Amino acid sequence: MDINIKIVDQIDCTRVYEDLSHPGSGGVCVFIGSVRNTTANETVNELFFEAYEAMAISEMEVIAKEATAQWGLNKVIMHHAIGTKKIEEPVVLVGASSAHRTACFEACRFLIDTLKERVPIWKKEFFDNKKVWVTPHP
Amino acid sequence: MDINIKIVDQIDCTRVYEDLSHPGSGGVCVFIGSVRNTTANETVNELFFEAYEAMAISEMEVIAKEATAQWGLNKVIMHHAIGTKKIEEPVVLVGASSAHRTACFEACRFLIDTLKERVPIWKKEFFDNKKVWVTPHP
Amino acid sequence: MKIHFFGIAKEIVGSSELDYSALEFPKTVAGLKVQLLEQYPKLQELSSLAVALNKKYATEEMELSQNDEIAIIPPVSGG
Amino acid sequence: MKIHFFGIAKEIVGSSELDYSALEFPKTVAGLKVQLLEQYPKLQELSSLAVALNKKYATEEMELSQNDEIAIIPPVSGG
Repeated sequence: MDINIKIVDQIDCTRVYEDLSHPGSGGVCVFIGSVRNTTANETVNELFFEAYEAMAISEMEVIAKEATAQWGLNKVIMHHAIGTKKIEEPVVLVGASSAHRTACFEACRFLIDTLKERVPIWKKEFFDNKKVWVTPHP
Repeated sequence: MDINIKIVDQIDCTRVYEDLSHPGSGGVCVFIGSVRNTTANETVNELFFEAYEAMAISEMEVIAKEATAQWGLNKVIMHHAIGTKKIEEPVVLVGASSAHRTACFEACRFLIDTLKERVPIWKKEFFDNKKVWVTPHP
Repeated sequence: MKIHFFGIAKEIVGSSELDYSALEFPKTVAGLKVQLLEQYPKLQELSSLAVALNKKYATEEMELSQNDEIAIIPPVSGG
Repeated sequence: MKIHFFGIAKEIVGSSELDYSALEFPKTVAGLKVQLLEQYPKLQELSSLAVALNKKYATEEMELSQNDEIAIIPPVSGG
């Protein structure tokens, strides 16, 4: 089991294959979440991310271990950025490395979905004339 | 529509985010296929890939356009390597960039599945005492 | 005894940290939530409000003690 | 008239290219396949054998002409 978890100021996407490649893996699946220029048809200028860092890391570890056990992964990576992020900047990078491709695709989707549900990180959206903490309503 | 298709001697995974990021995209999904050290419990030493290059590129274009239309993608990338590839080397890189994550995950899976079905590229496996062209049997 | 606040909860409370004396401090996670929701009614507008005890999500019946690291977790929105 | 072979088909035929005179050349994709399977029975062992006409998969009834780029596509195994 090889788990690589970080809260960073800037996501580095250039090392992702180095971080996930493994002699026993035939496939690596990676998801990168980035700042989109609109949300609900309004123009977004930038985002700000805040984390409860120690807990975010321990929650990501739980998620990574769960994924490793369920899909028999060789490697997992989960990086999340904090601070101000401009349009097109990466804010989250998750990835899984496995013998066959179905496992890494399913695991990668689980990593990002579960991160979004459980990991204590908050996003504030900056528009032209307002800024709001994103709080999903039921 | 922004489609990036190549047959290369070596896959470069370091530029994947540069190649796929887009101001209108909130998510990028990437799959990298690599050389695994075993196949059906036998030790593999290396692989050799051969392509009918002009047709492979035109087939990949068809697949990329199909995915773009079906999932409303902002960018698509499909790179395949040819020649001799050692264990842990990347051999194929496909990725999709879209507003929301479900689209890029589904599109990325479609890209690799359809590439494996249709694109005229062939793999030879080198074992200790034999080498065989991989020919999926029904 | 300190409680940490994040995101919109920090904004509602007006601080990233509140200090409680040992006396007024509630005994359980449920008690803490009742107390906070009374004191800061705007917290009631959130779709959820979780409490973390020592960096883990806590259940309502868990008991709080002096040395716990306590944090208020409004709806998360990472990724 | 030339036909290109790849992968295991190239190995079975023993060459990456075969040259046909205009006379003996079959008129359709189906005809070409029949001719090749007779000449190289080992090709029958493959799970599929496709023909590409001018860099696109061809259907059985398509007609072949002098200037076509023709290729034999054994089961692909990229990725």
